[in-house]
Amino acid sequence: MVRPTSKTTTVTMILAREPLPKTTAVQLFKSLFLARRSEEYIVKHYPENQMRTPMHMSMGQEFVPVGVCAALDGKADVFASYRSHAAFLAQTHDTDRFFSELYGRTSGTGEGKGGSMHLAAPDQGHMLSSGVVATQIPVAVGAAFANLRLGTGRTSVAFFGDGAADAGVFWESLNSAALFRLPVMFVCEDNGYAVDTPREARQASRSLGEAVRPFGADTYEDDSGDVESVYSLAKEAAAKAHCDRRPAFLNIKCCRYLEHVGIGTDWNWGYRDQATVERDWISRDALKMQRARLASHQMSESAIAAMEEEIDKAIRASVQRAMEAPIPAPDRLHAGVFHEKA
Amino acid sequence: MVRPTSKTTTVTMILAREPLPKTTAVQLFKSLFLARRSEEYIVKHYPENQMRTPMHMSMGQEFVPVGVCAALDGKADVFASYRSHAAFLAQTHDTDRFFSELYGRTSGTGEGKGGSMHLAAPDQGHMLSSGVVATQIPVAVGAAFANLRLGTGRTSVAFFGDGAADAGVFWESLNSAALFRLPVMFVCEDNGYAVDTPREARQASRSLGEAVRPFGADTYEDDSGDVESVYSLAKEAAAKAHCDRRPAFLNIKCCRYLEHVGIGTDWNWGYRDQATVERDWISRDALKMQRARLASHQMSESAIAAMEEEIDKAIRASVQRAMEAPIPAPDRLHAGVFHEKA
Amino acid sequence: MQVCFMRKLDYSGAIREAMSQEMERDPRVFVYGIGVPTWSKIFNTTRGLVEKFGKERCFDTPISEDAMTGFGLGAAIRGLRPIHVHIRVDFMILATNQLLNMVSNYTYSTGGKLKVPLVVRAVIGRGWGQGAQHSKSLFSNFTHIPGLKVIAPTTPSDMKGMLTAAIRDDNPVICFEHRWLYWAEEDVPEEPYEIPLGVGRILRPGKDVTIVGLSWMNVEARLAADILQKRGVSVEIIDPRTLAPLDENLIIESVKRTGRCIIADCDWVDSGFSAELSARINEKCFGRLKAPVKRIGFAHTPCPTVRELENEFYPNAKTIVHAVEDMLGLEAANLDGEDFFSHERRFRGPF
Amino acid sequence: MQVCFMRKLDYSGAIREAMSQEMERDPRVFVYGIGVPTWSKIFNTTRGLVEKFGKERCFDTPISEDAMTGFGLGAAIRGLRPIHVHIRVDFMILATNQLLNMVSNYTYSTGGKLKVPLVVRAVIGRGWGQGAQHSKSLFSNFTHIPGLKVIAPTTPSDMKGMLTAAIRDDNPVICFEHRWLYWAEEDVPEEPYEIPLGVGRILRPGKDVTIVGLSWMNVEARLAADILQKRGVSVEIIDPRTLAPLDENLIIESVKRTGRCIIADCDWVDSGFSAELSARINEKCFGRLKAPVKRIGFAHTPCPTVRELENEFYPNAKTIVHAVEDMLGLEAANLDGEDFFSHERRFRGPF
Ligand SMILES: Cc1ncc(C[n+]2csc(CCOP(=O)(O)OP(=O)(O)O)c2C)c(N)n1
Ligand SMILES: Cc1ncc(C[n+]2csc(CCOP(=O)(O)OP(=O)(O)O)c2C)c(N)n1
Ligand SMILES: [Mg+2]
Ligand SMILES: [Mg+2]
Repeated sequence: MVRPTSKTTTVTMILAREPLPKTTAVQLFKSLFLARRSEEYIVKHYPENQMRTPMHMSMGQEFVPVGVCAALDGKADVFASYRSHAAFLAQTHDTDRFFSELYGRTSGTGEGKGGSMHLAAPDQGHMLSSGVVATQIPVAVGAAFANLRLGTGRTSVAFFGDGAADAGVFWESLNSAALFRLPVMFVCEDNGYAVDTPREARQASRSLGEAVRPFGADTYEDDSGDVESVYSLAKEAAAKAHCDRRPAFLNIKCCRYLEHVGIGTDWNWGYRDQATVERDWISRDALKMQRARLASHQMSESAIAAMEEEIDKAIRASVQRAMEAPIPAPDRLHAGVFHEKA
Repeated sequence: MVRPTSKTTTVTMILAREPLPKTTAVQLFKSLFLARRSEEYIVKHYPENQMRTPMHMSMGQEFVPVGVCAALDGKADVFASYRSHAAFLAQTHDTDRFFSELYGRTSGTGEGKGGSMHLAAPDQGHMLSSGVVATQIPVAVGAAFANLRLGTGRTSVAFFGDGAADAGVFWESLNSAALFRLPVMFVCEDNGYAVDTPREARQASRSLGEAVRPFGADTYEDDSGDVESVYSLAKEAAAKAHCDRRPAFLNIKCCRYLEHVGIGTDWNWGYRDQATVERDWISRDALKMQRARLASHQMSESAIAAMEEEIDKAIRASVQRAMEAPIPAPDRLHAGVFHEKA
Repeated sequence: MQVCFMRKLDYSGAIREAMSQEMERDPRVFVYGIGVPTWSKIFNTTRGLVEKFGKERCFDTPISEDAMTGFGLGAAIRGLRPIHVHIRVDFMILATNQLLNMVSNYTYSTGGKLKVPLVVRAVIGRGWGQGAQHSKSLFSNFTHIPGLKVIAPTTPSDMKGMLTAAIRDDNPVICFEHRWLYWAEEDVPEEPYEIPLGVGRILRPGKDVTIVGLSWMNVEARLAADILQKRGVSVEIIDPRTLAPLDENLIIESVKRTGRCIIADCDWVDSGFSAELSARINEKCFGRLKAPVKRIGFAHTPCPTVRELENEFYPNAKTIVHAVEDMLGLEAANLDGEDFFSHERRFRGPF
Repeated sequence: MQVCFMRKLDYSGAIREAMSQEMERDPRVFVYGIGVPTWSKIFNTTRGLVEKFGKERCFDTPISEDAMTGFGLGAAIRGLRPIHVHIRVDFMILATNQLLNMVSNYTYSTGGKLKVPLVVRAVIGRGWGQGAQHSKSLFSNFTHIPGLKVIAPTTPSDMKGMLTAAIRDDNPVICFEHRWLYWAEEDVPEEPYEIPLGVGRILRPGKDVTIVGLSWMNVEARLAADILQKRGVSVEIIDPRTLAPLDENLIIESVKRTGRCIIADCDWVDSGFSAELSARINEKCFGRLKAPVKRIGFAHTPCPTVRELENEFYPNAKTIVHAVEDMLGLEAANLDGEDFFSHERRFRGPF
């Protein structure tokens, strides 16, 4: 269910309600599945202590980057936070480099130097993820400026958590983007918590969108938990952003299934109630919903399963390749501090 | 003319329209005159190069701090920017320490170490003014917290320019004050420019108040240029802030008569039009208006002139004392880096 | 006769106890910061405080380090005694403007009128492959600034006494805490006590070479010293404890005695605090040195994530042993049989 | 045969010319920052640029240094070559988070994939009684950070060549400009040229003592050298020009020759860049020094406003002369007849 808060109200609602074509539905499902299954492999292998990097899992939230990145059809420059597994995979589908980086291998996105919090595939539009809250946001604004100046047609997207909106630089970035008339997509993966501190304990505003709007962005809200809804919203928002040369702010409610960092759950922490989370979110899990939709598109269970198996196989192969890939030699420590002229 | 933007609409308007009692009118006039005349002495003496500190003149804007400080009746903790001559004098009326600091004398507010941008009389509620845009704002929030905790009954007031609202820390401070339920007064001396860059070239929002409101502050706007209007507004805002334990944001339109820094005018810079400024602002100068009001309170011209002469004399004496006061001895350089236990 | 009750306490317990006792003693003291009352309790250092002192004196904040530092300053000059906690110094970087432009000169610019009893705690140290944004120390970025006191205690008992002193100090104190030290345990007096800031400590007396250790590197230095002792090398370890103001004499006297000095820092070497130490030692021990002062620290690269490069990035006891060997012209020993510290024995992710 | 056209140009002109020529040569270069196209034109260094290149390539910004630094980073990694200007380094402090946590490690953390051709210009230097918030230099806070290049050219021709090189560099370069140098004039080639970063310069050859000068202090060093020459003391002045990466050899070779070294910095001494220089010189010239390396810099206090204390705070040629006298065991000369630099001859407020 979409609650649009900007002037694009009607269009957005119609778009969101129109069923997407089957090919898109399948594409979204695959991308969701890729992110989910990849993280399931992380959960499985992390205890082996070969991926020695902090894991901020996307699980539960994948539909946000999956919907947005699909809507931008590869023509996005993605700036994400440390919680960027899903954003990386949604944008690049590159499980090889992804797992290689988590395993700290030369074949990784940063030859093992970046780790989980610093994924980068600039050639595929995933810029460096960042581990300091909100730091990636102004960078997205600058990239939008470059993209506009150079006429690349790419859309700059900043993914961040609701916690980033606590930070002054978020508001500075928003203001600058509006002022410079840059079509930046500010996408808040609003899981309601910064670690275990709820938004109400950090932000006095009634709603984030309400606070953002006067800064000169079009604001959109979505609490559907539905990847197709996010997809449609993002398409609409991007089109409007480019057309009006105005930033868009998308506040997408979502739920982090696992603990803040790590592969476990955190029901015992006491800050949220398992039953409520299960009822409100896990029961209508985006991946599950999308899988159900495929059935309504007349896809047989076996066809879906085959698709899943294919993706699973690819991921397994990536994990295997990563585990077998070479570890950077000690002398790589000093390489790449500065960019060397080719 | 007051354009209230918060829920306090009616009360404010009524208050603003009720004429203030004569004693208050006189008090406000005196305070305005003190600030204006003091700066006139600065203009006169600055070329002698004995006040060797950058001068960010309040001239034209004095009615803002004068109104606010009078409304708080001495029970304010004032956090001001480098443009704080008027705020300092409105709060302390202490021309002795003021001029001594400008002249760099041991008898100054910081024994000459602070200068024009760093005036401080904490014993009188003028905390240290600050030269880095917006830095004083969060400090006011912390002081409000302390005042509340310690039950001092004092009101924390941050004075800042419209430029400070470009800075992320302003929004962080606003959010924190609302979140922690602190009755901070955020007073924007909105002269429309940061140096010669107009607000429209720095902020994308239509109005600052509109952007501030969703953060959880009551917002007030005033473009009357009238010290009594500001006084009433501040009284109202402070009462509501304390009663509701909510921050208040006052956006007071004003005009800087002189150049950004220095004692000259800047009509030749080309960023604003002298005739327009004279028509819109100088013609309805707050000091002049208030003087006229005294007449309507049945004060004779000679009584007013006598009052002025008395203040003038006091200022002249302060200037004289400052010029004759001792310059800090070289060994004072190393004193006071740390606070020494008494 | 003064009876002093001791019991084993770890470093995080020492921090907790210092804060708790000071909060009891002085109602103006409060502690705040992201995650302080919730979550990890900042490596257990804030455990129990919110239960004991309530939300008014132990609270969480928005992710607004800049404003929250100004907030601390404002509370400090208006009568409270805040302790602001950053779970990593890398996040304290967002407070740089307030710390450098405001906190450090509030007292000076008011001609000494305002006091700023503000403590800022910042965690440093290696974690679980944390990479470039969660690995800095930045001691020198703050020791460079007049008006800030900087401490980095190593032992639990030093920590308790120095943090107590810091809380009672009327000036801003930045306290660096290496996360691996949280596990360190020793006998710590139960009652509150102060260890004055600005006084260093000889952690281990020796005569052949002085190692000036910073924070965690003192632990590595002790390991190194044990190994070297077996080969007849007597190492003196000096922990400055307070970096600013520095107890210069203690160090100078030691180096004059031994004639040799190695500075073991857990920070980058270039323009690091080790540079300041080296400059001073060279100046004051001129003509008394038997070998050039040697500095040990991080490799001059951003911190990589992958363990194998991380191991190259971080110095440890081995680095120190080899530096001493080099300095004394000894052959490099085979260290295979030695038991070095590995954090992997203590924890395995995720952070 | 290469003909090289020269004409007198001042330091601000050199900056302007370097930027203008690079903007002409490469449409990806742009310059931005608070007041860049308006107002003072940043001490005239941006004069004419907006007229010539338009608002898209020369523009003003909100007072949002933090976001505007991230903005430059984003533009840089996406194909442009930004020059971000801060009219004071004290305001660049608001950019610390982006510079230390982001800009410095974007290349490294991507395994060298991303380049960051970003120049950040920051003005330093004494003004008109500006006090604690408008007087810092903070060289070492940035030379401490791997992944940042740091330059501080002294002469107009060095400035033009090095700024050109910085703009063409694919890495982040912070350029410190002392405001008193804007008045310096000399013959500067008209055509664009590069002076490679990381190469120091002997500003004046000599044999008795080496002065390593930073930025403005080279001017003071020259004054001091002239005075000392009259007394038969031959001073060598080395300007590192680039602080990171440092041309260490040039300095080491000089000090080995003279056996004496004074480092003249316009920054605080404690944990300043002078500490790094001293540490390296002491290490590499071990046994070759005839006297301890001496560091000169700001007094270790926040900067006061009043002129008389300011004069105590800032070192100048006199400080250097006396340091050399001390070092050589000469009697302190009476310097009354000497002509020292005074900014009051050049300007009188208001800033
Ligand atoms: C500037 C900064 N302060 C503190 C932290 C520590 N920290 C890491 S993640 C996090 C919570 C962020 O919450 P949110 O932005 O909502 O993202 P989420 O983790 O929910 O995806 C915090 C406080 C940090 N990384 N950066
Ligand atoms: C963080 C920071 N950036 C830049 C400056 C330089 N500067 C000094 S005053 C000023 C303009 C501020 O405008 P405003 O806040 O509206 O105050 P006004 O001068 O109009 O009273 C600027 C940009 C500064 N002091 N601090
Ligand atoms: Mg969140
Ligand atoms: Mg203004």
